[in-house]
Amino acid sequence: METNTAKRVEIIIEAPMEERLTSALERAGVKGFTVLPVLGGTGRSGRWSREGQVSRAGGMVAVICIIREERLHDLLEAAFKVVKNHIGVVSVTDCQVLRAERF
Amino acid sequence: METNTAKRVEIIIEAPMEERLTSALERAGVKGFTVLPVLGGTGRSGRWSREGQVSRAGGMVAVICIIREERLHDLLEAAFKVVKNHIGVVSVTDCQVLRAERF
Amino acid sequence: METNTAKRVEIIIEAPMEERLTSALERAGVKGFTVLPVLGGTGRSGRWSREGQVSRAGGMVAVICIIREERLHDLLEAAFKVVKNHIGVVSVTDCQVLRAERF
Amino acid sequence: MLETILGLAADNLLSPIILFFVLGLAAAMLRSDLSVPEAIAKGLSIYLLFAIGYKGGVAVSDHGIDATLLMTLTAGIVLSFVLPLIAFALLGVMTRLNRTDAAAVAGHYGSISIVTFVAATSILKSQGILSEGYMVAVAAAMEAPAILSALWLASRGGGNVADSSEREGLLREILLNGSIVLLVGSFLIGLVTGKEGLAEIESFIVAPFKGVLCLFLLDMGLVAGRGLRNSRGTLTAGLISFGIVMPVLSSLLGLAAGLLVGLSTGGVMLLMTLSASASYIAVPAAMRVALPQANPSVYLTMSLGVTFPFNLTLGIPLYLSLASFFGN
Amino acid sequence: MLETILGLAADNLLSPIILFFVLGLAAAMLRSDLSVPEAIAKGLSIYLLFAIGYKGGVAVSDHGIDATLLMTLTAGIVLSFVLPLIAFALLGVMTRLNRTDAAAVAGHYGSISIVTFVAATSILKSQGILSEGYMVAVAAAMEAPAILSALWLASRGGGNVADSSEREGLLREILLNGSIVLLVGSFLIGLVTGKEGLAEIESFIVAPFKGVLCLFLLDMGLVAGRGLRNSRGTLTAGLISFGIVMPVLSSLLGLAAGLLVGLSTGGVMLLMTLSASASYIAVPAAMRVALPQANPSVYLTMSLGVTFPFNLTLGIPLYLSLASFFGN
Amino acid sequence: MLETILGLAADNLLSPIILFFVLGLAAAMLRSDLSVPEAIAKGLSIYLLFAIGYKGGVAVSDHGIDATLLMTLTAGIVLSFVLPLIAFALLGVMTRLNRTDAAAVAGHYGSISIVTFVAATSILKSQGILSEGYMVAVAAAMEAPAILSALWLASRGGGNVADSSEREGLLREILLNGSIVLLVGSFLIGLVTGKEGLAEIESFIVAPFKGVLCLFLLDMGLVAGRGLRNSRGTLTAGLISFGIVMPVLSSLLGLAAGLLVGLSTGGVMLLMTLSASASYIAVPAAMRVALPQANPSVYLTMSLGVTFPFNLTLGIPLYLSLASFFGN
Ligand SMILES: Nc1ncnc2c1ncn2[C@@H]1O[C@H](COP(=O)(O)O)[C@@H](O)[C@H]1O
Ligand SMILES: Nc1ncnc2c1ncn2[C@@H]1O[C@H](COP(=O)(O)O)[C@@H](O)[C@H]1O
Ligand SMILES: Nc1ncnc2c1ncn2[C@@H]1O[C@H](COP(=O)(O)O)[C@@H](O)[C@H]1O
Ligand code: NA
Ligand code: NA
Ligand code: NA
Repeated sequence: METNTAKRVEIIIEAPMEERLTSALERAGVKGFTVLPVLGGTGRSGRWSREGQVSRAGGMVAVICIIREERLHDLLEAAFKVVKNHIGVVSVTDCQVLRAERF
Repeated sequence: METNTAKRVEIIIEAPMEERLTSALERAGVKGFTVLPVLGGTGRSGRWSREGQVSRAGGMVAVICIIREERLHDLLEAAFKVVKNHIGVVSVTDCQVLRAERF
Repeated sequence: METNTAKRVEIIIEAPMEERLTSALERAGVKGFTVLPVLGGTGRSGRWSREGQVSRAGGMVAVICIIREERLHDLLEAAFKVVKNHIGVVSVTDCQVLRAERF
Repeated sequence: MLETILGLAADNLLSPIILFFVLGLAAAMLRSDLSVPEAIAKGLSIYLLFAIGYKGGVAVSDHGIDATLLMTLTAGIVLSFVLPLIAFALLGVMTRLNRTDAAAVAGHYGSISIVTFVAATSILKSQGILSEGYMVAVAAAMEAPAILSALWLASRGGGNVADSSEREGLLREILLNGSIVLLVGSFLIGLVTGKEGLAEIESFIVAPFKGVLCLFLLDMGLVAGRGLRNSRGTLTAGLISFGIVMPVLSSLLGLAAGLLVGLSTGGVMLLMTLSASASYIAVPAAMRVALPQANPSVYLTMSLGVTFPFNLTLGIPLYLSLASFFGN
Repeated sequence: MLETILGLAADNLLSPIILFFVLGLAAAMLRSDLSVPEAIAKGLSIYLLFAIGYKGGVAVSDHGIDATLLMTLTAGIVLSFVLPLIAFALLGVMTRLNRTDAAAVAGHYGSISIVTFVAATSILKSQGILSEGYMVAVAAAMEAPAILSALWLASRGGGNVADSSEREGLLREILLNGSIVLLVGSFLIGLVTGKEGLAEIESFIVAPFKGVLCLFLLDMGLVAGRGLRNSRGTLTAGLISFGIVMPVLSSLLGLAAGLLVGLSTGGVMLLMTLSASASYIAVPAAMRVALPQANPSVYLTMSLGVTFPFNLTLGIPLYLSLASFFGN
Repeated sequence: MLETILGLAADNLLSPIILFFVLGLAAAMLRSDLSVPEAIAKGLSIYLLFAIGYKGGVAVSDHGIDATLLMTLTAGIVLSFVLPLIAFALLGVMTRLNRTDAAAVAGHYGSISIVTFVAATSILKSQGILSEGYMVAVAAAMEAPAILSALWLASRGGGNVADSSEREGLLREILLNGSIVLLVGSFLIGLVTGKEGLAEIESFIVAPFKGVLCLFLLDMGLVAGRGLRNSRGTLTAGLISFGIVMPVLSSLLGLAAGLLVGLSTGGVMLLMTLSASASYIAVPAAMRVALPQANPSVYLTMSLGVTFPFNLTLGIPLYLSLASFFGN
């Protein structure tokens, strides 16, 4: 199996900011990402859980984005602008991908 | 804590293909994997979201599989056969695991 | 974008143990983590799925924790104590984070 | 007759069902964050299948099995097999879709949409027109055959249809599709337990039915609107025309079949509606597996964004008028 | 009058609605793992908005549009704009919140809580007191203005309000907020389809309404209790006092406005309740986007953990007594 | 008497409730993709606990507290403690399970299944047989004691039971288990609000009850079927026999206890059903925490795949016949 190196970026961010984050990523030329639901968590702003919640306010989502190394900088710039005043975590991992032509 | 190196494979694939993918993995000797739900995403085939959907057609799942390095090749072969005509993303990351005897 | 190295720990554990695991992490000084839902999986104890389940017994969650390298040992000790008699998977990946002061 | 059609259509357009669909459509188009959780949408659809199937079974157990049952089933299956061929030919003329996309779209138009069917029965009810209870079983029977036609159409052109390892199990999957199993299962349970069984669960499946349908249509409007918004550019004039011409054409074949078989006016109208409706649950899922190269945003937008609203608003009153005119 | 208030309050405290809220609160405080899935909670809230909006629309279509409608809408919007200013001043006196937190909290108290409104209508109904059907529309109109006041308050102090790229789209988001769209949309559909439409879906939205409300309040109790448990230390005596004083103050402004406009006793009481209630769905979400520095556990705990239970148990009977006393 | 049993069983087997369970079972066995979302299944179970608890409370508030209440509660608790010991001994004879697995399975059979209880009350109702309203409270009281017995059984053999840090909080968790809290809470609220309260929410919790139960049993059938499919090889002939012999044995102890305490025929039958039923919500979750070495596929399959269907189809009619025969 031929694999190529790429970066896996994981951004955990408040649910009401999802739309703004993904729009910013798209504007920065990011072609693909995937959004995972989050059940709850803990951080400096305390513990939270989605159980029984109606408002999107008290929740987060995880956005995963696999991207070529050379485009990482733009992505992080775009993400940082959205995330900077907000809670949330941005992490980047090295990875290998199949079908690299897609990224 | 004693840890051992292993590979973390993440396959994001169309929900209707989940059964086929996991069967293929099992046939390839993969002993364990975990399936995470996916809320939505964007790719070359456009944006999608699970909100309000009844059909499984317009959705994806993420299959995570931690595996010893020496068995990675078989896993990727098996996964690639299922994924090849389909949309979806396969990425592999190096990781360390506790209780390596389990993998 | 300035990034710093850190560790991404992913613990997949039985849902009824979630509370115990997160309490143990907090006691070990872990300041932040995120809990993701899990749909199903396969392991030595067989296949399972959350579909239609009422009891939390037959389910798992994934706890993701980004942490500075120097605190990894404590985290793993704490996690191992909870996980040891239980099913579940602990993996650690190297990563880069934005806003390292948060971890 | 035009007057009747227009009168019916006007009545229909101002029914809560339609208006909630429009509300959903408008909310999604305006990018409101109104949304129905996936689990609730699935729960609503389980309720509808359960209720419609069960009531159909009770109706049959009550009125006895009609001599025309078998003939109607056969007619439905033949229609489901044949309509995709017509749709495929029409798509070749009216649009520039490639063979795979055209085959996938054609498959949707041979199969059926159960909510369209439910909306039709609810109009029949409000007009006091009876219909054969087993039409629910006909609906179930018409879900799958069209998929086989679509695959055949795609493969004929050497289309890159699912290889054998993927096709393996596909037939089982199609026939044991959740919505078919629930619909047929509830139908059989209704048949066995009859009026007595119905009395026990009536206040769950009869009285609140229409309200639940409103919520479900709100959700369908939201999903359709989101689909339309995300698929700007996909919908050409040719595709939109097809999405309106095809159901009318199908309904005429349904009309002919219904009259031939000797269904009641209500039954003819339901067979017309089934023929005219396009699948958006079973067929899309099958296409993802079996025709992965086909573009899902084309077939989903056509089915849910064009043909479903057309049938809901204008189609159903039209089919009812035609059935009343030609029926006995 | 005190007697009436106490009598009403006692009756109210023993209603299933309140008791289920208390059950949820107690369960969460005791760290029971009882929980309502997020999708179900959202489903219940969709049901409530759908039912309350629709019934409001039917009521208006039935009784005709009152001359006071426009005036009441205007009064509601003015209240929603003004109440945050009062709340902000009061917070400056009673608490040590920083400007951003105070602005965020103030915004919640200008906006409304639809469940508090629903609980109030359900008491009116059980007391046989009529009210203007369009109060639902007033509720919707009062959701958003307070958010703008809050942002203005925060920015006046040079507060680090969302930069333009974030603010962009915020107004649209607020006005097209899911709960507003569903409430207003259902209201309009009720208005159009009237009594006839209601008859079709009555057994879904009228008969089971109160039972669904009980379940929803169970869930609200669970969420409130979890919030209180996790926010030990957040709630100072000053904040708690504010959470009780502010709604009473707001209700008096609502009373004045209602009398001025000439609402019926029921209508006055509902306007008081709307003024007194604090948002916990629309405003928190807007604050996360526009005032990210504000501490969510402060405003959520205040709104859901202090003011909501106060209104539910003591506030509503108080407002009803006052409205009856001063009303005509 | 055999005739009565068979007659009842035949009636029972053709009730919608059973048939929907069978539908789910069949669908899962045939690997249909029919499934109920997790959130909906939880929502349905919340509804059932809410309704059954509340109605029990109202019944007690209506008929007054029976002198036998305390005695029945005591009997239930004793049964829950004792039945696991019997089950454990029987498992030693009939199967080759290791001590830990046997203790875990034994715990399930001492505790109760609320859906089995609900199915039993629904048969009583359809037969017009009254029962004590507080049997719901007895059900709640019987959930937890068996867990302690199971842990004692496991630890006696030096079994690797949860260490102290894990056990810490386990007792609280068991007693404040969501289903117990909701059941007891709703019971108490029903007790307080009585007939008047019931009148307010009757059309939510009484009329649609049986229909909701059908959907829930459809889901239970699906889950049971999936479990059976995935656990091929787990189920030995010995285990299956145990899954049928044990409930019958337990029901006889329940019968004796019920007669001793002086319950009505309906009450005796319900106590028998509670004794005979095996937990599949509270106990499995506790076992995951406290006896992680026990194999979940053994106890889940036994409880949900063998004993639940047996009780539902043959057990309940048998218990009713026995209770009628020996009762007064
Ligand atoms: N170190 C971390 N690892 C994983 N998730 C985190 C971490 N820190 C924060 N989070 C997530 O981000 C949310 C907000 O964090 P905070 O801004 O610290 O309150 C938390 O509730 C978690 O869901
Ligand atoms: N670069 C990427 N990173 C993460 N997820 C992706 C990426 N590309 C595609 N996906 C996911 O895969 C789905 C299908 O992608 P595509 O085949 O490009 O349409 C998308 O909707 C995303 O959920
Ligand atoms: N190698 C693996 N990779 C990912 N998830 C795993 C793996 N092994 C086990 N799991 C998850 O952990 C659960 C329990 O595993 P086990 O203890 O092997 O039965 C499985 O059902 C999976 O959800
Ligand atoms: Na069709
Ligand atoms: Na207010
Ligand atoms: Na038992």
